[in-house]
Order: sequence, then structure tokens, then C-alpha cells
Amino acid sequence: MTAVLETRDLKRRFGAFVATNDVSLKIERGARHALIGPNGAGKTTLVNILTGVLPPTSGQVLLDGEEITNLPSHTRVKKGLTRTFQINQLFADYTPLEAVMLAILEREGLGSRLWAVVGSYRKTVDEAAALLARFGLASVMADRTNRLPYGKQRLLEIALAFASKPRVLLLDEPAAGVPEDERHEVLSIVSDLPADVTVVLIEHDMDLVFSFANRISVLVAGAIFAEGTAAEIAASPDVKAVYLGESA
Amino acid sequence: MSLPVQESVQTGAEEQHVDQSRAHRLMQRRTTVRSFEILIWLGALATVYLLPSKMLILTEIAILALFAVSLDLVLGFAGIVSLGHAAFFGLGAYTAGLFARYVTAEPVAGLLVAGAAAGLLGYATSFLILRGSDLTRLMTTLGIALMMAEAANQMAWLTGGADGLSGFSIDPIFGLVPFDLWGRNGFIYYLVVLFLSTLVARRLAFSPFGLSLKAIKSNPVRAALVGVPVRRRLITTYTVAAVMAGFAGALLTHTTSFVSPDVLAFHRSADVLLVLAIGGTGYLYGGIFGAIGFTLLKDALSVVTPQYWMFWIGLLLVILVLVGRARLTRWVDDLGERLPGLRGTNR
Amino acid sequence: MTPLLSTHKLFAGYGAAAVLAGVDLTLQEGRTLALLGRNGTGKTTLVDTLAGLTTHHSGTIHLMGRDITRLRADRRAAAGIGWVPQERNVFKSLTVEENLTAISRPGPWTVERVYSMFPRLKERRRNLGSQLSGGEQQMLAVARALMVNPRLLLLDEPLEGLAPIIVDELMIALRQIVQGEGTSAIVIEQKARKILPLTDEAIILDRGAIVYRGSSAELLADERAMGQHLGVEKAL
Amino acid sequence: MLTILFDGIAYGMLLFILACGLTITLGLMNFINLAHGAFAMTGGYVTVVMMNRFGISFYWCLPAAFLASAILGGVLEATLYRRLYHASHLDQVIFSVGLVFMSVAAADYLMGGQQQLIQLPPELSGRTEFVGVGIGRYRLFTIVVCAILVVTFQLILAKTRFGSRLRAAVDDRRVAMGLGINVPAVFALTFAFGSGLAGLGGAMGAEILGLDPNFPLKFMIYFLIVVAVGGTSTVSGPFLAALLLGVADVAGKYHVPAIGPFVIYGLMIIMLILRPAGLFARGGR
Repeated sequence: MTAVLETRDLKRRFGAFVATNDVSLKIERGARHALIGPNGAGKTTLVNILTGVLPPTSGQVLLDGEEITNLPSHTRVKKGLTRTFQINQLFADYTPLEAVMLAILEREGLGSRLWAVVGSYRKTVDEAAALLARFGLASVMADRTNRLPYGKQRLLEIALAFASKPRVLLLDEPAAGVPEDERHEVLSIVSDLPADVTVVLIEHDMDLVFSFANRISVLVAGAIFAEGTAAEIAASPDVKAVYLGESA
Repeated sequence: MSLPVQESVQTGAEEQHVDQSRAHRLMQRRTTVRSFEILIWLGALATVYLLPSKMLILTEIAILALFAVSLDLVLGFAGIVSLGHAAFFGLGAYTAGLFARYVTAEPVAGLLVAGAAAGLLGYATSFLILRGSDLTRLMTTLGIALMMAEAANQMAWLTGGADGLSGFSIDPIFGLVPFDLWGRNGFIYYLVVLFLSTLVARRLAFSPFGLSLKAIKSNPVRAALVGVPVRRRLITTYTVAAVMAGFAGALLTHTTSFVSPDVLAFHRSADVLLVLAIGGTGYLYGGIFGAIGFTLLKDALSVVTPQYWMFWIGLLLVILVLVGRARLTRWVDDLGERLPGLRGTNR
Repeated sequence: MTPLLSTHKLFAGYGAAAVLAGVDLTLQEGRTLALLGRNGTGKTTLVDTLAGLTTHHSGTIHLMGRDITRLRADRRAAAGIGWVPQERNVFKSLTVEENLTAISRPGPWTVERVYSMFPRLKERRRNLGSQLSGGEQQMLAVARALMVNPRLLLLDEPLEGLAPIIVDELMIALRQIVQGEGTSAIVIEQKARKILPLTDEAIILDRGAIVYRGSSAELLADERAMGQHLGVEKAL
Repeated sequence: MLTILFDGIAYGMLLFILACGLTITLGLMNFINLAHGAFAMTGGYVTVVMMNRFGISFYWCLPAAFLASAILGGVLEATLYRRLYHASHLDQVIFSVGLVFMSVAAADYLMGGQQQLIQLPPELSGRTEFVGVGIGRYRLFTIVVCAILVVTFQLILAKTRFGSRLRAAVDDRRVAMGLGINVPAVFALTFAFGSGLAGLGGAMGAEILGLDPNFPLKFMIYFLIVVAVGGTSTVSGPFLAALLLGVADVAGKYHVPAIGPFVIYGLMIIMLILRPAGLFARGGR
């Protein structure tokens, strides 16, 4: 197996504070890879660096062996790397249909068309409708995003990333803040993601992590503390001590 | 929804078909020509016959409206707060004046040249407003406009300095239609330019490009992460808007056969911002409604208090913001929902 | 007897996101409570909500019988809540002493008393907050909360990310505060075994709701509950 | 040469006094207040009225100008500004431009559109030779008063409990609130104080900068430059920026009158592109 996403000695400082400290990570193609660690361990900073939201202080990011360290976010998306956000980053007054249309049009390279109206791209509209239906959003496709129930917004967050047809999808706490009764919908979408998409999951909910991930990296104080299969991590006394809860 | 929902047998495939046809209807409704749009243009045309004595103020409105539609592209669609949009207006005005004086006084040629000059300036300065917060953008745009104003003032050999640029008169349009004394032909010409520019802006707004613009305004980080090249889109938009502002400036020159340094003054940038504050941003017609409201208000106030109309405009703005602009302009949203729209052009 | 603190069906979160899902909690004067649970279960949100810094959705909070649900954060400090935020957040451009005096309220805790508890802070009184080490920042954050002279102290992971020797030092100080002074406190902590001996009662949060409550001693002895809710395996 | 430097410093110090209230409004509350110049103008007109209509001594006018502007600022903060702290920047711009328009028209209505002149006390007018350099006495007076103000301002900020509360609120508004600092009240007082300083600056600047109803518009860009270039995290940043701007402006107008303004605006734009957080901003998060 080859690594589809790889980092080499990635480092990010904020002033004197080192948020990401020499992280070298290999994510294999088709993996279900979870990234866990205590609050402030630098998980979100790492995802921001991977997706071009933040530049690293030093180190490299590679996608399929190609260096993407200094590429802007939108180019990375074109190359197949995208993400969701821990706190919803949606277009507040767009309808889900419009938001998904935007993502598909950009993926197809049609986003710079100035003249033809959006509705005339009939295949895109069909695809958007199908995608929304798949994510359980068909019934609300015409509602404003900021008026959707929170759980639906979380689904849209994932649908939007998915519309770019990513090869690697980074999910930053997909179930965070979702009320209990809407939770199962989000979780089933996450577990039903197609097998050929590589998924990196950041999550605090250990039930979800252990049921979903086949490989886990534990991040502590900006550095990789431990890495292994789910079983290895669950059994590691060191990981228990720093994160899962202590043993004696 | 105005269309009857099509009958369907509830199978999985049918269900999908229902979703898809609903999606198609929704996407088409976005671009549907709303009845108020037709009313505006019909009304504008009607004024030519109904209000022949008001051509001057109508011309003023048309020019301001064009200027405001241009700023709306930058502000309402791309989300860039600019305090220096007069830079493009003024450059357009001076270019048109100089072109009429030294090259040819045919107005349409002058208009295009003025638009091109303003567009070039827009393209060149767009790189300065790509980064930074609202404050830095505000100051950069303001700084550029002030530099332009200073340049116009200093280069008296070219621009006439503080006395303004004069000594030219405008030829008939295409050499055929002369500007008449009452400003009627002129107004029709301005209206045509405004109409065409609005049409372009409208197509742009409803294109994939326009869809991505509002996404950038709403959330630039996420827009980049669905694949939108944010910088490139902003540069294009800023340039197109600059061209339109240049048009507006050129039209002013053609009206008055004179260019005063006032075309670059701060109050012009502020006024056009206020026009959008009154008319609302991000739906194209805010500039036009706002220009009508602003000009009529200013006119009425300057009749009542010739010197101090500025005070009441200021008060209106303060109240507008405190009450909430969004709440006041929401009716426009509803307009499209309630009135049965006509079918839009769809290809 | 009126409890010091009681919440009733408390729903809150950040903006529209719901994090707390109906928390019912009571704490008597002079008692201390350990707030346990894994990462991301709403512990910090609960403390922030008590401090008045989240979006309130529904439910009530009473402090000494007084309804403080709608009280602004700065008034809650005056009403008797002292807060040690998770990231410590000492004021960086203030000196150590200014950090203490800027927010002080009259009461038994004075700058001198706080210094005698944390002599290290006295040594660094003229240094800016930004110049302190992590351990010193944490001491300052605790000392600062004491200067409010609170009836109820909220401590959000006070031991997180500190060297063991500093942890011991802080534990002694905390013991002094809650047992010596009888100050009521709610302490968030990841490591249950570390904090339970210090506290009287414990609750465990999961997905924004209380899934376990009992005395700290009981929980320490209840290996099944520890394993189930906290993932803590049998102690050796 | 030295005279220009001296005049430039006087001018720069005056700009700092005028703009330092805006530093706080922008830095603490992230409020784009384009109407800051209106408070300065208020101070200027208070002085003109007191001196020219009632013949009150210039020295009494200065504290009066401070008080009048501070009260006006405090009242406007409590009634209007406060509601817009969380509004969009566009709303703040429109709102404050509205205030500018109102103030310009009101000044025109009350005082007339002409330049206002004040007769300085004789001991402040004229020039003094000092080691071969001609020094305007009023310039010297301005420098001394402004220096005292800067030092006082710095002392209040550094040494008083109010100062440390204000700095705490700037550092971390949320934690300051959570620890019992009444941030809105601290800010209202600060806003009033900043407006008062602007008023005082307006009073003193009537001689150097001129005073007419367009004052708030004319100097808006200067205030903004001081804040944007100086940054909002320190007092010394805007102070240095104001001095630089003052010297550059005076020198530019003297040596290269044709391109003076270009130099300033051009430098500002370059600076904003290179250091968006301000020339003297601290690094870090």
C-alpha cells in the first residue's frame, strides 16, 4: 500500500508556541484513519496545514507523492483533498442546493463561466439533487442554510466536501454539537462513505473512533505520540495515561 | 410555487426524478425575470414621454444608478467595502473629457475608452485589495482615490487642475443622434448604457461565476475549500466593476461637457455607498432603487434647506443602520417570492 | 437548606450548536465536585455556562437561591463565581501583580495572602503575563480567581499539561483552598484518580448530559463505572 | 531644516492626540469609526465660541474643549455606538459617515462655512530664536502640552487600576468579562476619554490645522493612517506613526509640494500591504 497523504517533519509555530511539532504522518489509500488527542494537542492546526488554510513554518505535505505544501486551498481541492470543519463553515444565506451546485460547478471547472445561467447546467443540477438526496437533504434543498436544524447543517457540511469528489476527506469532529436525536443520521453518513475515499477523522467520541477507524494516530502537544491499529491503541498503556484515562 | 407539481408514481427512481425536477425548477426560479424588473425598465422608458421637463434629474439618477450597480458588484457580491470607488468614476470622467478634446468627440467611442482606462486601473489596483481586513481595504481604496484626486489637481497642464477640464463639446451619438437641449436623447442614451450594464451584471450574478462570488463574500475560507479560486474571482469582479464605474464617469462628462475635480472627491465615494445603503446590496437593483431614492431625497431636501440637506441625509443613514438595513430591504426578497414571475431566458 | 448552586434542565452551547443537553446539578456550600468525562463531552461548556460565557438555550441556574441565568458574565463574578479558564488566559500585557489587582474584590483573599500561597508569583510580580512559564501561568490563573473572593470556584483542567512537580505544588494549594478555606469548587479533570481524592462528589458527563453522579469515594471504588464511562481500567 | 523637523514633530504630536481615541475604538472594539474627527471639531468650535464670543482665556478653553467632547462622546457611545459593536463593518462605515455628514452640516449651520480664526495669547504667538533656529512659540507650546498628555495617558494606562482593567479587556475580552470586569462600562469611559482628547486636539489644532466644517472629512484619512500604520496593540506604535506622518507631511509640503500627498498615501498603501497588522504590531498569534 502506498501513502496517499503524507507529511514530513511538519512544524508550525505561533510565536513561541509550537502547535505542530515535527509531524511525519502517512495515510494509506482507502484508510479509515482517526486522529485523536487531548484538547489543544494541535489536531485542528494539523488539518489546517494539510488543507492550506494555514502555512506550515517548515516541513512538507505530499498528496500522492506530489508536494502540495505551498499550494492554495482551492488547488488542493482540485487535486482531491478536502475537509469539513469542526465549527460549521457554510454559506449562511445559500440554500443547500445552491451550495452543492457551487461545489460541483467548481469541480467541473465551470466556476469561471460568466455568461450562462447556473440553471442551464442540467447535468450539474441532476447530480446536485442526487447528492442532496443521498445526504438526506432533499426535503430542505430550498431552505436557507442558517435556518436548517443543526444536524442538517452538519450533513450539509459533509455533503459540501463530498461534492468535490475528494480522494482524501478530512472530517473534523463531524458529530460535534449535534443533538442526540439527530446524531445517528450524521454517523450513518460517515460510516457509509465509499470505500475508495480515504477518510481522516478527528473525533472525541471514542465509541465512534473505535467503531470506524482501522488506524489511529494519537497527537499530544503537537507531536505524534503513538500510532497503530485501533486494537493496539486501545491496549496501549501509554495512550491511556495521556488521553483515554489513566491506568495505575 | 407557481407550476403544478407533476404526477408521480412513488418508486425509488421516480423519487429521484421528483427531486431532480424540483431542483431544476428551483435553479430556474433564481434567474426568472421578476415582474418588478420589467416594471422598472418600462417605467424608465415611460418617463421620457411623461416627464420631459425632468430629464436633467433623471439623467443624474441614471448615472448614479450605473455607478451604484458597479459598486454593488464589489460590495454586495464580492463583499469588499470600498471607500474609494470614485477613483474609477473620476478616471472615466477625465478620460472621456480628454478623449473628446484631443481625439474624437463621438460619445460611444469615448465611453468605451473611458471604461477601458478605468478597467485597467481596476485590474492594477485589485491586487492591493486581495488581502487584509475590512479596515485595510477601506484605507487602501480611500488612499488610491485620494491619490487620483491629488494627481488630477497637480497635473493642471492636462486636467485643468482646480478649474476643471473644459473646451470640448460632444458630437452626436454615432454621428447621427445629437444631444438635444432638453437632454431627451441624452437620457435615452444613458438609459441604454445603464440597461446593458445591468443586463451584464445580471447575467454575471446568475452565472456560476456569480454563485461563487457570493460564496466568497459569505465565507472565503470555505469557498476556497470547495475549489473556488478566490483571488482570481475577486480580481475579475473588481475589474468589471471598475469598467462600469468608468462608464458612469464618462456619461457624466458627456452630460456636462465639463470635468471638475469634484468627480474624484471623497463625497462621491461616500454618496454611492449611501445609495446602496438606502437601496440594499446584493440583488442588483439596490443601486437603481437607491439612486432614485437618494437623488429625489437630496433634491427635495436641497429645496427645503439648500445648504443643510447633508444633515438630513446623515440622519437618515444613522437611523437606517440603527433600525437595521437588512430589515428595511427584506421586502425585495419577498417580491420575487410572491409575484408570479415570468419565465427567464434559459439555454 | 438552599444549595450554593443548582441548575435545572440546562441546555446551552456555542451559538446554535447544542452541547449541554439538560443538566441538573446541585452543590451545597462548602462541598467540592469533580466534573469528569472524556474529551468533548461538554465539561468546559458546563463551566463556561456557569460563568455566563455561552449561549443559553433553556433551563435555569441559581446561585445561593438567586436566579443568575440571565446575569451577564461580569456580574456573575460579583455574585461570587471565580473562574479559572481552560487555556489559563492570563492577561499577557499585564504584570503578575496587575493580573491580580485588576479584578480583585474585597474579602479574605488579598494579594499578600495569595503570594504566601504561591511564593513563586511573588518573585515574578513585576513580570508580564506573557513572560511566565506554563506552571506559573496556571498558578496565576488560580490566584487571580481567588482575588475575586468567590463563593464558588470553577477550575477548568487546572492540572493539564503541567510538569509533575508543578502538579504536586498545585495540588497542595488546591487542597488548602477547598479543605483549609472551605471554598466550594467545581474541578474539571481528565485524570479521575488524581482529582477524586480531593473532591467530595463527582459527576460524569457524556454528550452533554450527566450519566453518573455519586460521592467521589464511591466512584473511586466503583471500577465498573470508571471503566464504562471513563475508559479507566482496573487499577493495579 | 531643523525648523521643519520641529514643526513636523508638533504636527505629529497633535495628530497623535487627535487620533489616539480612535486607536482604542478600533483596537478594543474593532469599530470602524470614521466620525472620530467630529469630536475633534467639536472641541475646536467650543474654543472658537468661548474665545471669540465670550472673550474667555485660551487656557480655559482647552479643558472646556476636552470636557465638551468627552461628554458628547460618552452620550453618543451610550445611546448609539454601543448598539453597533457587533454590526458589520459596512454598517459601521455607513453609520459613521452619516454622523460625519450631520456634524459637517450642523457646524455649517451653527458657525458658518468660513475658516475660523482664533487670536492666540501674545506670549504664544511669534517666533523665538534658539541656537540659530527659529522656533514657533505656539509649536513649542503644542509639543509641551501634547508631551504632557502622552505621558499622562501612558501613566493612566500603565499605573492605574482602570488602566490595567482596560488592558485586560483589550487582551482578552471574554476572560475579562468572566472575571468580573465590566467591559462595556470600561469601554464607554475610554470612548469618552478618547473623544475628549480629540476635542482638546481640535482646540489646539485650530491654529495649526485650521478649522472649518469640513474638518472631519479632511483629516479622516490622517487619523486612519495613524491607527492603521501604528497598529492597535501598543501606545508607542500610533505615537511613532503620528510623528512620522507629521514630519513627512510637513517636509513633503515644504520640499516637494507637488507630490507630497502621494508620498504619504503611497507609503501608507505599501505599509498596509507589507504589514497589515501595523508597522509596530507585535508578532505572534
